[in-house]
Order: sequence, then C-alpha cells, then structure tokens
Amino acid sequence: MAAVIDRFALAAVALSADEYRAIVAALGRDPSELELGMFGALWSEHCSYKTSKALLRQLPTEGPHVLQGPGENAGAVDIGDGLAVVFKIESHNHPSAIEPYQGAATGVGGILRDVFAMGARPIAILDALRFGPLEQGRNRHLFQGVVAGIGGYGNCFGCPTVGGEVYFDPAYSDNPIVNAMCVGLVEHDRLRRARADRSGDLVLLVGADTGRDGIHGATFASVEMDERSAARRPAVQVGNPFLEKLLCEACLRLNQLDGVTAIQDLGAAGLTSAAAELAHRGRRGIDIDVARISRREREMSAYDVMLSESQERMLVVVRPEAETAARQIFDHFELHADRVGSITSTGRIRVRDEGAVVADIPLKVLVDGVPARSPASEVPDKQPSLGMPSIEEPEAVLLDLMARPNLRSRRPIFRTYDHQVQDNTVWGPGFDAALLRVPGTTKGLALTTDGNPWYVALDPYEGTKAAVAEAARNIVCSGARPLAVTNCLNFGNPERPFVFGQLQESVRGLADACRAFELPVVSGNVSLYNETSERNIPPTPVIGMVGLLDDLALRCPAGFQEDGDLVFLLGDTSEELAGSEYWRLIGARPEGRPPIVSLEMERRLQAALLDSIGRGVLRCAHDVSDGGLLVALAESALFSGRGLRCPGITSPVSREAFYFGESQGRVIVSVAPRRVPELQKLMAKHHVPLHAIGVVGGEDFQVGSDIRISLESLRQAWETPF
Amino acid sequence: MKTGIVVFPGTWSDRDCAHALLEVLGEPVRFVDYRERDLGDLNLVILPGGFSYGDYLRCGAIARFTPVMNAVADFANRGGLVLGICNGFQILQEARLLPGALLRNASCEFRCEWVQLRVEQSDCAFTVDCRPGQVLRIPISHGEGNFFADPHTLESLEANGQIVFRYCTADGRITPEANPNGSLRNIAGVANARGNVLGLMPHPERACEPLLGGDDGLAIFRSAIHALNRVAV
Amino acid sequence: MTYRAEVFVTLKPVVNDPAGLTIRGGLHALGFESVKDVRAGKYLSILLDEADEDQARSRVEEMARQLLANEVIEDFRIELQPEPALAESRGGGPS
Amino acid sequence: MTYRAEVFVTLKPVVNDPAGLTIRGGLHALGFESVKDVRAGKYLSILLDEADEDQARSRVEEMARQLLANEVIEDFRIELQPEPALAESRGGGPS
Ligand SMILES: Nc1ncnc2c1ncn2[C@@H]1O[C@H](COP(=O)(O)OP(=O)(O)O)[C@@H](O)[C@H]1O
Ligand SMILES: [Mg+2]
Repeated sequence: MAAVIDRFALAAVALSADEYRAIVAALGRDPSELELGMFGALWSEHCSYKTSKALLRQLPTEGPHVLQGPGENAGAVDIGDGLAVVFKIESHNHPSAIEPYQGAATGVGGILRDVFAMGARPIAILDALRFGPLEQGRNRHLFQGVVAGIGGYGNCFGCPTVGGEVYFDPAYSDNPIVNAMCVGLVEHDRLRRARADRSGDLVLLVGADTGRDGIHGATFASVEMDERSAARRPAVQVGNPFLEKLLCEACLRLNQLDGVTAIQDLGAAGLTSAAAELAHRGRRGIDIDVARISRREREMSAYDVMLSESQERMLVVVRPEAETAARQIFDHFELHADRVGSITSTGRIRVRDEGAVVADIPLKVLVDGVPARSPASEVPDKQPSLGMPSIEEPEAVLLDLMARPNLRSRRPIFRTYDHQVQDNTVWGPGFDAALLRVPGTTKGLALTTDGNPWYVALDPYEGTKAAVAEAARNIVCSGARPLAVTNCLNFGNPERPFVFGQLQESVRGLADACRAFELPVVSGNVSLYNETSERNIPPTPVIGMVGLLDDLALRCPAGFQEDGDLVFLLGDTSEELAGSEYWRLIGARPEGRPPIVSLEMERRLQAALLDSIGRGVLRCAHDVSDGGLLVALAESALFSGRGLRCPGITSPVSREAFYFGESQGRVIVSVAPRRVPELQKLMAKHHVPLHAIGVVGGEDFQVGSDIRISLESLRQAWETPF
Repeated sequence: MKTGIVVFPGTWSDRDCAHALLEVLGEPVRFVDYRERDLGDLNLVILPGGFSYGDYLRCGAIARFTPVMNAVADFANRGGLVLGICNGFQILQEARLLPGALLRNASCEFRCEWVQLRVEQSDCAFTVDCRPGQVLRIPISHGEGNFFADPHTLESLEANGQIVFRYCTADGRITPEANPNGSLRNIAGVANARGNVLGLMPHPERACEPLLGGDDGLAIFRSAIHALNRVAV
Repeated sequence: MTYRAEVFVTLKPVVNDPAGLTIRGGLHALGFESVKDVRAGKYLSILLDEADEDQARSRVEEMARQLLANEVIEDFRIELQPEPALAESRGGGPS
Repeated sequence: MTYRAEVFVTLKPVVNDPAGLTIRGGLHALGFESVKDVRAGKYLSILLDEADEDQARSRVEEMARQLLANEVIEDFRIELQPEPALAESRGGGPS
C-alpha cells in the first residue's frame, strides 16, 4: 500500500484495506487522491449496496405491468391509457438528525428529482417518520423541524403531500427516521431512462452552482454517527425548492424534445455518481472537464467539484444538434447550464482539470467492482407467544389509546402539508390510503406507506410480512387493486451480526409477502448504519405501495356513511397482544410474538373486499391495524361523525385480545341492511369469516355494557395535540 | 370571454386554474408568461397561487416587478377583471393594486384545509352570482395569509364595501375559531374600490368538482363570466 | 469601491409579530423565563460597488424602499461600511 | 435590569443561500446592477431582564445556541445594550 494511503485516509473515504487492494489490482496502479475519493463515494454502502445487494436479489421485481424495475432512478408500472406511474422511496435520516428542517427538505428534493428524471411529473409525496418520545426536547425539536421541512419543500415546489406515517418510540431518540416517497405520472413513450448510449453526445450540467456541499455525504450516510460527525464539513445544506420547481418544469419540457438522450439527477456522490452511472448503464464512457463547472466558491479543487452534493442539479445528455434547443428551454426557465463533457466509447470516466487528466477509471470497476460484503449474521430464536394481562376498564383504555401519540389524529401534522395542489386529491391524508385522480381518466391511484416498527422489532420476518400485508389492505380498503411496491430498509450497523440477521430476515419476509400477493418491487432504498454511540435503531422497513382503481365512482370510504347501516368485522382474531399499542400502554415488556399474518387468509380477505367493493356492496371499509378493533371502529365513527351501537359482541378470544389486540387480516365494513345477504354470500364464496358488530347511528360510541362514550369525548381524546 | 393565467417563476396553481376554467367550465384560457407586456386579447386575468420566486424575501415581492405586472396594472385601470388567488393576492398587494398586507399566519404554520367564507358583497364582479351572507366552502393553503391593514385603511375598506369575503363558521358566524390565520376582522378577500380587482387567500380552483370535495368555488368563476357577459351585452 | 450594507427589516411596532411571539414561547419553554419580548425581522447583507459612500447609501435606501421592505408593514435600517480586502468579485461567492 | 439584545443569524459562508441568490436576482432585475452578493439572514430583537450585562450576554448566547441558530449551518452575532426607559413590561408589545 502506498505510503500516503494510510489507515486514516481510508477511514476518511470509508474504504477497507481489502477494498483498497481491490482498487489497486483493478487499476494496476495506486489511485490518485481524486480517484480514491470517487471510489470511496461509489463503493460506499449508500451507492453500491455492497452489504444488501445479495439479499435484495430475493425480491420479485417482474410482472406483466412493470415497465421499469429497480436499477433506474425510480420504478415504473403501467396503469393503462398509455400512462405509467413512477415511484420510489428514499431515506434522509442522517442529515435530518443534524438539521431537521433542511435534512427533511432536501430529502423531499432528492426524491422529487428521481421521479422527474424519469420524465414523470411528480403528483404526490408521502413521508414515513419515526422519532423518540416528544417529552424530550430534542425529539420535539427534530419532529417539528422535520415536519416543517417536508412541508416547506413540497408546498413551495407544488407537489401535494398526501400520506405517510409517524411513530414514536424511545428507540428512535438518537436516530430519527425520515423517509420520503414520491409518485409521478408519465406517458409510456416519454418514460426516460438515465442511460447515455451514444458516443459524441454532450453532457450538460443544469441548475444550481456547485459548492462544497456534503462532500462525502454518501460515505457519511454509510458510517455510524458519532460526536465527530458534527465537526466534519457540514453535510447538510439549504434546499431550494423554487429552483427545483424550475428544474422540474424544464426537464419535463426537455423530455418532449428530440435529441435528448438521458436525464439524471445528482444525488449522493454528486457528479461522480451521476456521470459514472449514466455512462455505464449505456455501456459507454464519459469525459468530464471540471474547469467548465460553475462554482459557488473560490478555490474549489477537482475533488471538491466531483464529489460535491450540491442540491438542485441535473445532468442532461443531448445530441450535439439538440444543444441549442435544450438551451432555449433552460433560458426560458432562467436556468444556468454548463457543457461539462461528452459521452465516449472508452468505457472509462475521465476527468480533466485545465487540460490535465486527474482521474481515469474503468466504469466497470467504479460502478460494479466493489467486492460484496457478507457480514456475520445472527438470527434470534422465534419468541414464544405470551399470556394476557386482563383489563378492568375498557372504556378508559380506549380513551387512553385514542390519545396515544402513536394513534391520535395526525391532522396537526398533515394540515401543514399542501395535500391538494394539482387538483387531483380525492382523499388526502387521514384515511387508510390516499386516493388521487389520474388526470384525464376515470381512474384513481391509491397510495400508502406502512411499517409497524414493533412487529418488526419482535420478529423481523413476520413484521415485514405484516407491513406488506397492511399496505395492501390499506389500498384494497379504498377499492383499489395493489400494483407494486417500493421499500426503504432502515437498519442499524450491519457489521453487527444481530443487525445483519435482522436485515436478512426482513428481506426474506418482504420477498415472501410480495410473492404471495404477486406484487413486484420496482424500487427502493437501503439505509444502514443507523447507529449512534453504539445504539442501533430497531429494524425499520417501510413499505410504499401504489394501487389502481379503474373507476373512481367505485371508491370506498373509511368512515361510516348512513345511520342504520350494519357493521361487520371480516377476518378472525387470535390471542395476540404482544407488540400492540395496548401492550405498550400497560407497560408490558417488548417481547413475545407479534401478530402473525397468514398470507393465504390475507389474499382471500383482500380478494373478497375487492369483489364486494366492485359490486357496490360496501358503504365503507377500514382496516384494523394499530390499536386494534375498537380503535378502528372509533376511527370510522369519527371520520364521518356518526356513532355506533354494538349490542354486546361475543368475543371468540379474550376480551383484551378482541378489543385491543392487533391480529392481522381484519377489516371492518359497513353495509346497508338490504345488502347483508349479498355480503354474506360473497364472504362465504371467498371463505372469509364474517362477524356482526353493530349498527351505525347516534351520538355515542357504545359497545355492550363495557363502553358508552360520546363521540365528542372520543374526538377530544383523538385530537390531543402533539 | 378569454382568461389569461399569469405564470411567474414558482407559480403552481396555474394548471389548476386552467383545469377549472377549461375542463370544468369550458372557458378558453391562455397562459401568460411573466415577461409578456400585452394582455390585449383578454377579459379576465388570474394571478394564481404558488411561491413566486420561492417567496424568499416576502411573498410576491419580486414577482411584483416583472414586466407583466405593468400590463396587469394597465388592464386593471382600464376596468379589466383581475383575480389574485393566494400568492396572486400577495402580488397584487405588493403592486399596490389592492390594499393591506399579508403576514405570517398567527400559528406560524402553513395551513391546508377547508374553510368557510361568508360573502359580504355581491356587487363585486366576482360575487355577482352570490347572495350576501352566502357561505362558501373552499380550501386554503398558505403560510402567510394573515390580513393586515392600518386602522384607517380598514375603516375605509368597510365603508366602501371592499371586504368581499370573511372566514366564518359553517352557519355563517364570524368568530375567532373560524379564523384560520389571524386575519384582522376575519378578512379572507378584498377588492379594489372599483370592484374589478379581487384578491383572496382561499383557492376557488380547488373547489370546482364534487369529486375533490366540493364545488363552491365555481360561484366565483361563474360570477366573473356573468359580469363580463353583462358588460358585453 | 466595494461596500457592505447591512439592512435590518423589522415589522412596524403596530403590526403584531407571530414569529416573534412563537420564538418567545419557545424560549420560555426552554427555561429562558427572563425574556419579555421578541421581535423577529430580516437581516440582509449586501455587497455592492459604488463610487462613494453617499452614493452607496442612497442606492441601498432605494433598494430597501422598492424591494427589501414593504412600507405597509415594515421599517428598515441601514448600516454601511467599506469592504476593504475584496480581491476579486465572483458571482455568488461569500465574503 | 432590562437589556435589549439584537441577534443576527446568518448562513455560514460555505452554505448555499437560495434566498440571498434570489434577492440578488430581483435587485438586478430592478436595475441595481452594482450588487455583487446578497446573503439573507434573521434579525431578532430580544428584551430580557437580567442582573447584569455579562449575565444577559451569556443567556442570549445560550438562546442562540439552543434555539435561535443551528450552528451546523448558521453563525450568529449578538449585540447588547441596556434598555433604559422601559417603564413597564408589555407582553407582545413593541419596543
Ligand atoms: N407524516 C405524515 N404525513 C402525511 N400523512 C400522514 C403522516 N402520518 C400519518 N399520515 C396519515 O394519517 C393517516 C393515519 O396514519 P396511520 O395510522 O399510519 O394509518 P394506517 O394505520 O391506515 O396506515 C393516514 O392517512 C396517513 O397517510
Ligand atoms: Mg397503516
């Protein structure tokens, strides 16, 4: 190893000594400092997926409707009428922990660029968040900053934020989770791949000037946070949603132009990653001249420029004869564009600075050459199911549950998000899935993110399965058919065997569930090293799902609709309380077996629901999830301000498990009395158990002799502010 | 009738307004670039919502100096109908075509939700189809919609009937709880003295289809159409 | 000559200041009980080339009047110094 | 004793400043071509009761560090004077 390349230099780019030796072997020489920086970035966990790649191969990624699976900026799925839905979810956990507003804002900015780089117009944002308890000032600061940052960026940009989730648990105190998903629409023939496959094309860098932003942000996201990271070069930057809006409009217009070969956003590892991946996907090479790049600061080195992660920049590859037309578009939007290089046939990335070649690397090595890591793993034994504590006062428990930070109304959060702009929002946040009109059609898109963290913590395999099942159930309750999945895997330090074991099990659960529901995974993101001072976050997979409703007229709401309608529970309840909100309310230890999804039962349930909704049998459907049956019933009552009378339900299991357990595969529905026979017939046909619950109406929420609360008191509890 | 929808850098409800007018009401529209200087072909000009220039200095402050704003001022002075929605309202105030200013919401938070508006005046061009006292349900979506004017201006607005909309409860009462942003006297929309320029914070273009939650916003666009037809007759 | 102008834009005293109130609330919550009042404003630091100080000041005043402050709700104050050692003028560069 | 602290919060020079850039663009469009750079920041005027000037300063510094600025991306500067003729402490009132 060269004398200059010591342990510290490698640590600075987060490469191992073995990886360094692999670089020297591939190049046949020592890398220059710039080259080493480029390797550090592209061989980082964040860019190379070196630890997770092998696991992710288990995921089903194909299906008849898939137009683009993983590997591009975002996945794309056909929705008919010549249209495709484009979507992806991504994490911005580390930056948000340091500067919550800007960290979250630039997270939204990054995922928006992934979608409009595909030629799609962003039509929705969803955000999945996890924080420590708000009683601690720092957690509150993070929570408020992140929520403000998500709204701040999306609202200014003009893309509605229509859904997401927020959970609180002490395990996220040091390390919040901030995942953002973006969904876009594009005509099939305008779907664009970031693939430069024609030598001689010109490479334009458009948007913000390049500053010393987040240099090594990619590697930074791949090593644990510690006290030192605060002292490093600021890895957080100030987002510019206004500039992003102009960039988006320009890219969408550019996308209609002949002679545009590829559009690629600059994200982690900046120009290095964008240029290398663009050229490598097209099996070409690329020359970059850093001297041509507009800078925000003086005396920036080639290293600074190649590794800068300044936001709001895009690479655009055009045929030489299309440059003028492209520039007219940039001028129209007052965007600055530099011609920074060209596509070559060399298969190499070559970087020049004032004429001198400062880096020259075969793309195959840089993009694909990182040796896979397969850390030791330790899979915990399956936990036994635990016995039930009994409850004295179901009414008090219900009120307590409704007011819990994990269950109370999220309105104080989502009313700070513009969830209507673009005029397609049929149902914004607040229900099971958001529902958007597909402009110009009668179709709807149902969108959700899900990932109960406690089930995964108890059993990563079962918990991840449950997350997929719940997401699909949320979509189905609206009347839509699940189409495809994106996912964000937020885990701790994979070099710790128990963390890698969690990751393995979680991915296995994701793969099994997606296969069972025939749902392709078309995009995703892995965020590892969520570890602070040796404390690792609990395993946190977040599932993003998109569903299609052919006729919006057939949508099914989540709230009770008419007095006198009859309410039923579909699906069976088991003695399952571990991992539930009730479990945490009574202070039970976080152990035991989480609710187990039967994929077979779940498939039947969802088929039965779609069948009944399609025939117009149901007046409402709401999935039973966090908090259990009574919470779900209370929510359906509060959504529409209609009470419920349950004459006294005979519980097949203990009262606790029936009222507050979170057994999966259950949905509550309401139907007009005259349609009950049809419902019964349909459930019998699909072999789905049906239990009578009660009747809609009145001002109260009443369950046998156990509970009688006014809707008003329920609402007060539910609307406890954060 | 022909409507022009002005697009500033950072505007986003241009497309929503076009959708409401063209697809829902069947009215022809044309987008007007902020660099244009001629509005000769138009009867109605809409300054839509959004974050012009990011709203970085002050909402509407920079947009107000774009070339199109001279044309908008001329158009307004000639009696043309001008509707400023949200950011458009802020721009009209910055341009002094409408009185007052809009401060940060009293909550210091952005608010996107359905609110109720009471129509205070039906002789404004944008409310001729409404009854005074009628309640319209229309969403807001803003962080700075807190109407302010000095006491003298406020009095003259009241006296001249320039206050066109106030935030109200579902049954039309003007209460502090119905006020989503701290606006003085619950003011949601004001007109100029002549009644041909209206600015309001709520987004009528988002309330034009029952599928999206309600269509009370149509009353405002229809009023403008009828007012123009009346003049034309 | 290059000058650095500092422009302070504040809400007029009669205008209420939601941001100031919110910050005061935040400070109280953090235990800074001694805080009686907070007013929030904007601070702009502008680098400009002008022939002399008088001209620089009058230009900045024009900027403030036309664009930087809205006289319906805001007041402004300007401070000006020569910026001595500015070797080179690069677009967006910091001082 | 009552003091008035002025806190100036600015983005660190290495951090990009979209607001500053956009304002500079607006000034150029208005014909203020001599403007080379604009940085946008916050200006806070805080009235507080403390025993003496040193204590007031150190309290305000704590406030800035904890709430008013985020030192990852922002710098701050404090100026402090005694506020002499403050008869009475009016809640949200102006200075
Ligand atoms: N961070 C958020 N941003 C936007 N919407 C949110 C957020 N958190 C929760 N929501 C919305 O609030 C509602 C309730 O959330 P959740 O309890 O997670 O729903 P479910 O259990 O049906 O998945 C959903 O409609 C969800 O989209
Ligand atoms: Mg859910």
